[in-house]
Amino acid sequence: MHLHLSEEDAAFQQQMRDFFTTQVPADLRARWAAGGEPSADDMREAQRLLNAAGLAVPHWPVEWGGKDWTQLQRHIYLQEMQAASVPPPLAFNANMVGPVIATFGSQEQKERFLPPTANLNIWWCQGFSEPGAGSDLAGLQIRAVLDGDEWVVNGQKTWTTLGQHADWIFALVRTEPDAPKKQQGISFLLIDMTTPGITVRPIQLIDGGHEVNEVFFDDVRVPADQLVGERGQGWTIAKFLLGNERVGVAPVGTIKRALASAKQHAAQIASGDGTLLQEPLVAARFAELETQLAALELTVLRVAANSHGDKPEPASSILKLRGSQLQQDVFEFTADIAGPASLEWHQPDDTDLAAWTALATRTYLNFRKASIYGGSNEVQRSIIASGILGLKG
Amino acid sequence: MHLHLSEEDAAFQQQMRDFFTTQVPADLRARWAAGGEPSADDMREAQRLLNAAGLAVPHWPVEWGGKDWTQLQRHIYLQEMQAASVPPPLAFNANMVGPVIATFGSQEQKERFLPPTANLNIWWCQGFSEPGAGSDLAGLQIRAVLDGDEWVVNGQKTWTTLGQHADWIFALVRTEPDAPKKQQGISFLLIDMTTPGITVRPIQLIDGGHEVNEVFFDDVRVPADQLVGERGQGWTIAKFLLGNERVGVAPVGTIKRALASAKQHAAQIASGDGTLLQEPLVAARFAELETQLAALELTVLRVAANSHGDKPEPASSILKLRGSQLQQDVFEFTADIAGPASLEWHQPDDTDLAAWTALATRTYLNFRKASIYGGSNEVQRSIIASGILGLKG
Amino acid sequence: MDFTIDDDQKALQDAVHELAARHAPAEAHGDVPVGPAAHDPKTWAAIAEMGLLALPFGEDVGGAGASTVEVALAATELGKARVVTAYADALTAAGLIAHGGTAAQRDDLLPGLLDGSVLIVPGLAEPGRSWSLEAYDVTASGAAGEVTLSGAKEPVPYADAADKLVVTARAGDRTGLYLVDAADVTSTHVRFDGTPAVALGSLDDAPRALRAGLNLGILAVTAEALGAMDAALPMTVEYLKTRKQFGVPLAAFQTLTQRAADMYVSLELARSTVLYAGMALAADPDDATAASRAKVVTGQSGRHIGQEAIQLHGGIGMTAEYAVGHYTARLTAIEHTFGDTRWHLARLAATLDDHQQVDVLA
Amino acid sequence: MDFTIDDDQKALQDAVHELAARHAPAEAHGDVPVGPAAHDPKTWAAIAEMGLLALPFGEDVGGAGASTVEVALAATELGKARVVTAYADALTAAGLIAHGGTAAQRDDLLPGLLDGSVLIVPGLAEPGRSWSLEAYDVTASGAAGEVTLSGAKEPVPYADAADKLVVTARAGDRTGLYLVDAADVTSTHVRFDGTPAVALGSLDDAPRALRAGLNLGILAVTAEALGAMDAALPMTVEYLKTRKQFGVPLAAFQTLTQRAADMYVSLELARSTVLYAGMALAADPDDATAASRAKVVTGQSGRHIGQEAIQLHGGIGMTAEYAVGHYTARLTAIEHTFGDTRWHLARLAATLDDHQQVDVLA
Repeated sequence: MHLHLSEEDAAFQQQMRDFFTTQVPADLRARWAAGGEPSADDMREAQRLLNAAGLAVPHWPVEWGGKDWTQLQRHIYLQEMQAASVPPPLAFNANMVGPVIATFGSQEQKERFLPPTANLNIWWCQGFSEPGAGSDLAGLQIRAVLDGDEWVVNGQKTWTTLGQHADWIFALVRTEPDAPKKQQGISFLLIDMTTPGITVRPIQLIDGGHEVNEVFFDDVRVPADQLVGERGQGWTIAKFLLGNERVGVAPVGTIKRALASAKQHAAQIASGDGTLLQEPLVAARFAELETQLAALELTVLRVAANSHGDKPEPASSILKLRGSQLQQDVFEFTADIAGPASLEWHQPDDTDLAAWTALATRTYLNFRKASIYGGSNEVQRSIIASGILGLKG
Repeated sequence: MHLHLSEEDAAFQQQMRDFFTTQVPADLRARWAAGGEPSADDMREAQRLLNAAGLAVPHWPVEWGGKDWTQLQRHIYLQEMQAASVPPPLAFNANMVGPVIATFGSQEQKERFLPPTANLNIWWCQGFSEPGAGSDLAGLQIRAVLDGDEWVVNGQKTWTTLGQHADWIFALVRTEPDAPKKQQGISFLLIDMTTPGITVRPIQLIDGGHEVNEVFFDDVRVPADQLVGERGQGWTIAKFLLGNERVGVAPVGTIKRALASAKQHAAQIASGDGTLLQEPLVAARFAELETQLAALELTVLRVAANSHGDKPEPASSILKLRGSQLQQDVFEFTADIAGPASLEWHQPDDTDLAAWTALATRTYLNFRKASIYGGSNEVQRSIIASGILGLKG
Repeated sequence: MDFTIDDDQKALQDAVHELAARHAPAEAHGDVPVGPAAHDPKTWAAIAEMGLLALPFGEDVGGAGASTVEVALAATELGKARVVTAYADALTAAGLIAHGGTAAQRDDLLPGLLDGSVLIVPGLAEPGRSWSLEAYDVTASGAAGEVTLSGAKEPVPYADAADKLVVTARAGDRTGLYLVDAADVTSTHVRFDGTPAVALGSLDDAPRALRAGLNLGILAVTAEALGAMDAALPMTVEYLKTRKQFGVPLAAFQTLTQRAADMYVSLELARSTVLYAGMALAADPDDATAASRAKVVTGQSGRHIGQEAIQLHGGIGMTAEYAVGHYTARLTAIEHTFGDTRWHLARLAATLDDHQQVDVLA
Repeated sequence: MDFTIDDDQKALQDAVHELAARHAPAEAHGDVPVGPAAHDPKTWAAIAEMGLLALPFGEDVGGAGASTVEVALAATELGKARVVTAYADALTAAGLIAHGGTAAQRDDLLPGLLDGSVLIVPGLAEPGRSWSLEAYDVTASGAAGEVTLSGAKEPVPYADAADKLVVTARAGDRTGLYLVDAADVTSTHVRFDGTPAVALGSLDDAPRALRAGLNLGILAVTAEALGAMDAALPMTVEYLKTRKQFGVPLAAFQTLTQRAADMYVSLELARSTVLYAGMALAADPDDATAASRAKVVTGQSGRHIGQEAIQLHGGIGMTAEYAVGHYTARLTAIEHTFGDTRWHLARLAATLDDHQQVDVLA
């Protein structure tokens, strides 16, 4: 066991820190740090800067722009990126469809899609969930019927995050309705969002934002060469995609930044003759959250250190679960710190309130999603119970 | 809605308070308040004092010593008894077998058993649980076979609380092994503990005490007139017994006394230049527990006020669940207040430590039972989910 | 003690239930308002016309001569239906005036406030400061009759719709209550710059008036919170019964139904505490312990139920088209109104020495 | 940072595992010891002989020249097997002497303490006082060479078995460390009444020595707690798999398996934090932040796992014949040893201004 980074990793850390803090414009990072609805333009600019430096898709095959990094280096890269408030490469591109095409796609698909995916020239969105199939993906209904060399797609997807910005969607569709098991009838299709018959309807969330959408498919014709892998292989691909990213799934750097900001804010809010940070119950809660965050980060590092190739450290299963809980706790506490100021969601022009207070409740409410999306916490617990503890319940 | 007790109820409250605080000896009550393993002699003395005053079995039929009290009066009675640290009438007698005999027993059984049961001349214990049947009573194995005018009982019971003091046991036994449903084959037997073939083995608990026992039956012969109700009616009687006592199931008075003691203790423990009670986190925790206790007591009162006859207020289901949680929280906090002194379970003769500190951890550990025995909290939640919310899960 | 609702109270509940149903936010496919509710004159007029503002006040000042129990029952119905208005704010202002104003001020201000013709709301929060009943950065100066205020109050909910404000300001080393005109106020940001004001009653009476006014506001918001929880739980239960996942209803998943049971516990504890606060404040408007306890219990229950209601719904619970997230948002706002759980715990902690044990049965 | 266990460390784990298995409490039908463990000379000799006391100290004072990482690994194995000894106490005393003593005192005392021939334990707690590193009621007086102590320390675990004690005492307005003979001490109650003592090092060095000594004790008890949790969870999982209720294994009840998953989360967070504390104290014995964080995380995880382990077992978990309740009892004792969660949170809270954000990767 070693407390310190190796010389090589320390140098790597410095290199990442330098890049993120000097090569990504400060105003862009400040906008990202402020929170609220993300700017698509900022996300594009950031990903292209990273891609130009070879830092957008480090976990892809080297041939397609990846780096042969250790798990620890990947952690450091993410950590420094989050600490510097650099928008991360779009997850749908970098972590989802990219690795899928690199692993299951034809050579032609790789050449056609991977470079623009890495550079965010194609903005991808995810077409997995349906109104009747959330955590239970095998129950999906959307159908694709082969007609000549085109698939004709009919049905609906939902919870399509940032679909309003998307150029393409990768979707699970039912191509073999007669397959003996529901899972066997599903295929993985790439679909241009400008194809006639596609309608996107934004869904408003309780914080007022519009980050998710319904996507309707009405006789949408998709060229057959946009099916990835084999017909009926969609379930395998989906499992690959969902299980792909185990390390780095806890947004430690983001939580850390949020908690540090909250502490800074609490030190600036007057309370009696002192500050809110000096109130014993507030201070103790900060100490507790910092302690719990340290425990989470140490677990991430332990997982990174002990994961080799395809054999992740079992503890990796707790990262999504605990990461979402802690992130929610920090945003809940931030809203408490904002206090009465949190009641105002749109401050008047001549306000005396700090700008962050207007976002505090909305961010808290928005991040209730963190324990629902991407495999709910109930699903995470089931994975731990059955996969690690051997409790098939 | 009325904040205050009616004049009549206020007078009743005063009457109860006077009785408990003046007619039950102070030294007996002090021993009970100190906690630890209960003294059987003190329990007998207290119950006989109460019985002499007609206060041991107020919820029994008037004919057998009961009172025609309202639910609110029953609450006040319990509350004042607990507040004065009077040992309550033995639950196995007053709340369990007594009402069963009064409801299902023959006239002869009533005359034979009810008076000594009320006066604790018979100390009853409960023979329900078995090693293979805890929450799942229908699975019980112990068998009784009719031989002439005697039942011959073979098998084992466990978790028999205070069985070491018991004169008699009331037991669920399987008399009809061929009944179409498991529940239909069970009968309710009254058994003299001095009958040959009965062995009691005390079970040590993690606090070192011996309040529960295993009871073994080896060809134990029980006169047939000690079967209560009909053959095969045991399941119905057991459900009656377990569902009998809905109000008063949260030991509010006991929790209140424990919390008040903890506060008094915290005010006597030095901490820095002040006391432990002045530490902000300790004080806030007291405020929180007092608030939660008030909420529980108010709920008990609301249930009492809104329960009429056989139709209990639905909220009554939460009393056992919340009562056990809060009791456990208070004892957990008491051990924290004892702090380093809690490490000593047996103080030396010349100790400078307060006597209560030696019991703090043991009481905390002992009361982990509160969420297990008498219907575990998981069972309570299932009752709420299915019985009140209509969620058959 | 008796929690039974009598016939008059039942009739009031029913009437408010119907009023609330008429003025509840419409279900809509597409965007709906989120966040703090704007003042809606129609809803406000209906509330005033039914006499809901007048409930806890004596007939001598235009009140209905009912009590704070009725306030709790009415606000619960409003909360169930998601009718968010200045009800708690106006009641707080009325409480400040009733307990802090001179006889002339009571006679002058209360009738209009209680019949809905004049909207007065309190301005207590100061920007850059945590919640407090003390004023720090808004100061009052000048002799009686010539008082002026300086500094800022923000946010002051409904200040833009109000006719007058009653605000706290520092006078020397004490905190006083002051009436100011709000005709020119156009937002929740209220800046004073030598602004003329009238002292409400005396500095000596201000602390008690503040406690009593706050108690009334707390009762209204905690009762509203109770209503929100009382609606969010059945919605969640219904969803578990009807929504299928993996081919079976969600209610087949024991981990979800056991959590619904815990939500029920939280709800019923909150109900007892809020109704008790209604009774306690009817007997003693100054009973800050009852109010703080109601705020703590609804704060903890509200967070628990609000968060679990969304979690047990899953994605649909996050959407503005579906009511459950709005309840959670409102419960969150109430937590940050009139002092949060931490503030009230600290206030209760300061009174631990006053009593040996909890006593609610008197 | 690297959590990988190397071959030497693996060998140490295996050796301690075997030692612990030999000295673990026997399974018994009937009564067994509960509560604080008495000193067992045989177990103690085995621990000393294996060099476990010497692990974190330099070879110049009879140490093994290993590190606090090895202490964590060893204590975890002892905790798993329920081998409760004076290990943490003796290490604390050794830490106090190593960081606070003069060179002569180190040379004089440490070799015997580390080879097990002389038992020295710390006396820090004072009766009627909450946990503190400051002494209040035990006072030191007299010039160097003639120091005497007055007052009481209690409880002092293992004082009855100890040869010497190292205790805190108030000297003027400061807290110093003092060595006293324990030959006549027969219980955990230690009373001084003009008792001759020797100052350990100087008053200036005492605060840092106290921190460093406490850090070492905390590391040992938190690692032991980790071991207890690491044993209690698999026992619980096994019980859920095998125990049937209503005709099916308990593992069929999702509400129980989801709670077992949460226990696993608590366990793994504790593991990371304790191992990190081992590494951090190897680099800086004075790193109170790492120690306090380990105490807080094991405190919260230990309470969670201890309580749930009993609850998920049901009645059998309450019995002394079954190990799971003993783990819970031991976790409870550890929570109240060397400062509880609240005390360590307050200590951490006092350092919030020292850093902008949490940083563990250096």
